[in-house]
Amino acid sequence: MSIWEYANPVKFMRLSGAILPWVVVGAVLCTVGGVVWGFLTPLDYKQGATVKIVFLHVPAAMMAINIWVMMLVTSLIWLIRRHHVSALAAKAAAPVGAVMTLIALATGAIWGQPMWGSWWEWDPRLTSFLILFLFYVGYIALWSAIEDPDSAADLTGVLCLVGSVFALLSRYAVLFWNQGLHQGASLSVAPGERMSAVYRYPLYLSMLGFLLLFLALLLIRTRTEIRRRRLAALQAREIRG
Amino acid sequence: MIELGKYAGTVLAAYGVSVLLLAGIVWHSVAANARARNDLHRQEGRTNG
Amino acid sequence: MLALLKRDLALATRAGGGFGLAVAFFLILCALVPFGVGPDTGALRPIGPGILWVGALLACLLSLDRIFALDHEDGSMDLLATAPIPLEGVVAVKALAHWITSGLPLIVAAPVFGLLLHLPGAATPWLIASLLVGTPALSMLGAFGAAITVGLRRGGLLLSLLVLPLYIPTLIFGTEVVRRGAEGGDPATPMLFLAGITAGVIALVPFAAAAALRVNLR
Amino acid sequence: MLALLKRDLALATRAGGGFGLAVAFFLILCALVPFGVGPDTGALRPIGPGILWVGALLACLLSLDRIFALDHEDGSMDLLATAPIPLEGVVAVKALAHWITSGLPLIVAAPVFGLLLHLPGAATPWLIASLLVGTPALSMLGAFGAAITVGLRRGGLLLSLLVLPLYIPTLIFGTEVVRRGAEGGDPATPMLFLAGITAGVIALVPFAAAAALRVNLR
Amino acid sequence: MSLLTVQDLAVARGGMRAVEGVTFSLAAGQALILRGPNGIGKTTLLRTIAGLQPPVQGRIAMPDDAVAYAAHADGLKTALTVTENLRFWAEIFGGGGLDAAMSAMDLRGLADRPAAALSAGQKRRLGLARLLVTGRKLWILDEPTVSLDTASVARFATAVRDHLAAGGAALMATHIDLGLDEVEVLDLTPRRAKPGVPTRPAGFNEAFA
Amino acid sequence: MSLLTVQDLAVARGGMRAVEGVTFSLAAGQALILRGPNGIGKTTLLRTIAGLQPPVQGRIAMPDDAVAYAAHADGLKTALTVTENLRFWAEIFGGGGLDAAMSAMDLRGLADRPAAALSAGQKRRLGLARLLVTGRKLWILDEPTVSLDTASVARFATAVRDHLAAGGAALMATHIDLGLDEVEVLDLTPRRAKPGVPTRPAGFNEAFA
Ligand code: HEM
Ligand SMILES: Nc1ncnc2c1ncn2[C@@H]1O[C@H](COP(=O)(O)OP(=O)(O)OP(=O)(O)O)[C@@H](O)[C@H]1O
Ligand SMILES: Nc1ncnc2c1ncn2[C@@H]1O[C@H](COP(=O)(O)OP(=O)(O)OP(=O)(O)O)[C@@H](O)[C@H]1O
Ligand SMILES: [Mg+2]
Ligand SMILES: [Mg+2]
Repeated sequence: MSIWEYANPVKFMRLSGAILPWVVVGAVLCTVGGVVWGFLTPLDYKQGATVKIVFLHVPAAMMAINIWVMMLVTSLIWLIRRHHVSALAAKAAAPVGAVMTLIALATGAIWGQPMWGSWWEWDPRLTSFLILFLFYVGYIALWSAIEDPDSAADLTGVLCLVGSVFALLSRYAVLFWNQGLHQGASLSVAPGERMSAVYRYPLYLSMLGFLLLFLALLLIRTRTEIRRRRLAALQAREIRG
Repeated sequence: MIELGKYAGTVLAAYGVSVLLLAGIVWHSVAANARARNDLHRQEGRTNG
Repeated sequence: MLALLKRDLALATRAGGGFGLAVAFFLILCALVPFGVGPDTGALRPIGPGILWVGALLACLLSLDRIFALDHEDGSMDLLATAPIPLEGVVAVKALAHWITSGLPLIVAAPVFGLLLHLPGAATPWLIASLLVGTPALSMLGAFGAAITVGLRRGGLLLSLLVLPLYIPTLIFGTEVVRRGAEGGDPATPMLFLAGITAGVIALVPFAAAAALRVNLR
Repeated sequence: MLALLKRDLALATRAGGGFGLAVAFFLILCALVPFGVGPDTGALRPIGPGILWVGALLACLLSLDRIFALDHEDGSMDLLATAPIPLEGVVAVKALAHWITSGLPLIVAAPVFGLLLHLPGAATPWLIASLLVGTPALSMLGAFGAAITVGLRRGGLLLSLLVLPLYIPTLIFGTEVVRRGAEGGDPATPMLFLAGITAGVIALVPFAAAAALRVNLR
Repeated sequence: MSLLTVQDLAVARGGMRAVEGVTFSLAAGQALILRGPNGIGKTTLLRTIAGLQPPVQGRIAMPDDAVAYAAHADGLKTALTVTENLRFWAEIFGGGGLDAAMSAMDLRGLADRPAAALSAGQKRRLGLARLLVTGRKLWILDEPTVSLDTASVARFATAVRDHLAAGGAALMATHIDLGLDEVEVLDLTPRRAKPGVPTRPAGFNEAFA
Repeated sequence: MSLLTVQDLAVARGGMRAVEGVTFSLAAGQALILRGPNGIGKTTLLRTIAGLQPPVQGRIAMPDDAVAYAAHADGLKTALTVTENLRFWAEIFGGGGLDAAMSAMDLRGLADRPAAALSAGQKRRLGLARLLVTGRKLWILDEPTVSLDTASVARFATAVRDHLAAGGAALMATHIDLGLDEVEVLDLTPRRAKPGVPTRPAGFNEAFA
């Protein structure tokens, strides 16, 4: 029994149907729990209440990057092993990733207003996220523009590959272009910079919640894509006779 | 009690926007799934029956 | 006429219809300019209104070739020309549909993009107002350009070349409104000119565009 | 390969080939910006390099859809794919032809447009050098986007959407060269990055573009 | 009552006359089939009568808003379903009878299918159903049965007969046999335009010949 | 010596198999004509053999750089003259014999005419002349005689016979009679792909059916 076999649509439908309820329950519990717990944390002595934004901002930002990586992996699986469900999973993940990016951008922008005194600064990290959002948009637009699913899967796969390289390249170019305002990773293990436990645990929970939420949405959306493809396949069969 | 201090608007806006966006993608996913399931049911009924 | 509008809007929102592409392009353009110009607020602030207007104009421009070309290719244009609605009406409705699918989303998104370019808050209402008044003229002039180039194989660049000079007056008055709004001046005069241009364009250009279409149909 | 280059250049200069349209578009764009930004030198000078680069990039962009689409429509692409030259070579040659017909004229014209935008004299050599080094990457990335969208009916706007984000690193380093040139800084570092990107793009992107073309041919 | 009168008509394509001296008339309940070799100008003649291009010479008389034209291209939007496509044209022409038209062309089973997923013959049937919802009297049809199989051709013939019986008229160009044996045929071969320079040139190519 | 061997080939279009189990081989001096109804997959089969799309199953063996393919579209540049068009393809394929090819297809009188000013039949003749300048052994031709008149069809038949006599081979799909009576015919009708689910799906439409 290898992981590849789940790429068979029938098997995937069966397995995903079985685990989906559990994932949904977990996602709801962890996301709501993490976000509400975060909302109830005490005020920070420096940032005041704005620190509560971190429980949305950081998980969303992490998922935004992770989802793109996941799309890159599934695209590669499709391009190399030709597993159809893998291609559909990449397609299904993209809108979720775009929304996560949007949440990171929006919460960051709202946070920036009190912290930096402006809604938007061309800070390297913010800018790289904007660029990531552009890549998501292009990827989604390409999927929806091509009618033939086989070509669409191949072409978006190639785009995802090339796009990943350029997303990385842009990140370095942007760093060269402007110095940052945004703080570094405060979950780092370096003792002095470590966030206090009051904020750390709700943050972990909320991160887990966002991860599960993504998994649940990914399963649902992949199932949708499979059904759509099956519908198209049946119709094509009817026409060809 | 929940304290938000002078940044209440900021925090509420951040939570509001995020919840809205999340609700949007969840609704979109679920609705599209239901539609796809219905369409497929109808088609399968026609092909087999 | 209403049926045509409904159809064009439905087509734009279906798969491959390109709804939202104009906004995405606008976003990219607004993001590119700081990369070119440099990130500091001081350099960005004075050019914000201009960039926003030029961006809106280019985003409009790139979706123009869809106005008639697709209908021409699949034969709908021939059938519409023999339908009991005047060709001028068809032009007006299609320009309206283009405006709703390209212009309106731009206007909704413009305030957000204004933030990216550090547009002063006082200018934002004026940005929206000027776009609201000015972009219908862009769509209508674009429909004229699209009608002229509808028969050409890959007319995109030529279309841009024909249409851009026609856009200059709208652009000038549009940015002037926003600039005066940002600097606390009185935007009423350029706004009036802008409205005048749009009114004139909407009243007269459909006839020219319909004439061009008739030539391309025969 | 040489035959293909010769043919593409011949086609570009014949009637309807579109040679010079890119420069005309560049000119209009450079003329539009002062209308949008306001004519005073103070506001124009700092943004000159950025505007010139963004303009070159957009002018490049609008001629991209011709790279493969015309050959695809008339069946030449099928025949080229069965010819004894690798598809990667076809991509490279067509990108080169695009650069010669769109990029090169822009570079020749750029100093003149630099005058329009009050670019300091010291920056002009750096403007030319950066365009010379950077625009080949634009053409090659454009060829990649064109290869991906070649089968689509009206891919213009989508093509722009896909290609523009890929242009960002080139744009950043390109304008940085000109800016440092204008301000008397040291443009060597960004120039090296720019050259590195162009070299990498020319070495690797043809394979991706050829793969996309193969998908669209089948 | 005559639905269409054509007198001494000359039509041009590519700046040169294609056919000239065409004269005929169609009363209600009548149909006419145009024949002739490839490239003689059948399509051009039909487009002129439909009002899509001006005649070079001669007269075309017909009631206002009488024509429904169907060309090689069906004017379908592939992203819309069969019903949506048909309803659009019904609304544009102010006609009705969607259901009747769908039945007549055997499209009921395909009602919710996007037009992109239709085969060539099914697309053509949808294009012909469009005629039925226009409510127009005079049908101008350019090769209406291209890519139809025999059963569909028979269905089309029935639709034309019903249209004629209801007081309509039809002008059709075709290369193949439609099974409408009762209908008159006009061969355009003898009407091919003669080279000589006419008094009023049709375009640059004639003006400078 | 065999120029082309095809074994148990299955080809797909639109994500579904069109024909399957096709087996044949062509030796030097041999030709084969493919027949079958519209839409069975002749064009798809030829494109697969020409290397434009991958086979779903089966084996295609042939020498390197042997194929010259000619499709529905002729790949002409309307802005270039007949000679320029032909010379381009001669240079690309490293072949020669422009003059011979122009004579064989009766294009001498049109040498300096831009391709835009050619009639459909003349365009097709130019497309066929391209085959002669490729210098390739194996011709793969998709409906080569569309829009040709009888004299040109005969000229084409002569060109094919000369090619075979010189040790070449040809694989052609056509609906009409080419006047090549000595050539074998392969009817694809019995090779139409059967619905069932295959072990290796040809595309999304098969993987999810
Ligand atoms: C719109 C723009 C913004 C974007 C795209 C953005 C992006 C990110 C990303 C990707 C992370 C995760 C970094 C990591 O864990 O490695 C992050 C974390 C964080 N951001 Fe932002 N950010 C934005 C604006 C802001 C603003 C305005 C502030 C507050 C002044 C802020 C404060 C933080 C904090 C406190 C963290 C958590 C600490 C950390 O793990 O780095 N961000 N942001
Ligand atoms: N765009 C064009 N430019 C110049 N000449 C044209 C053009 N289109 C058609 N022609 C010429 O005009 C003439 C009339 O064409 P038309 O399409 O009316 O012929 P037809 O009788 O409908 O032919 P068919 O039976 O093939 O449909 C033909 O000789 C054709 O070569
Ligand atoms: N782009 C496409 N998408 C989906 N299916 C297609 C596409 N193109 C063709 N087909 C289908 O593939 C099948 C094979 O087509 P093909 O063109 O190979 O047929 P053919 O034998 O060459 O027909 P003809 O005699 O008409 O040339 C047909 O049933 C057709 O409907
Ligand atoms: Mg015709
Ligand atoms: Mg075929």
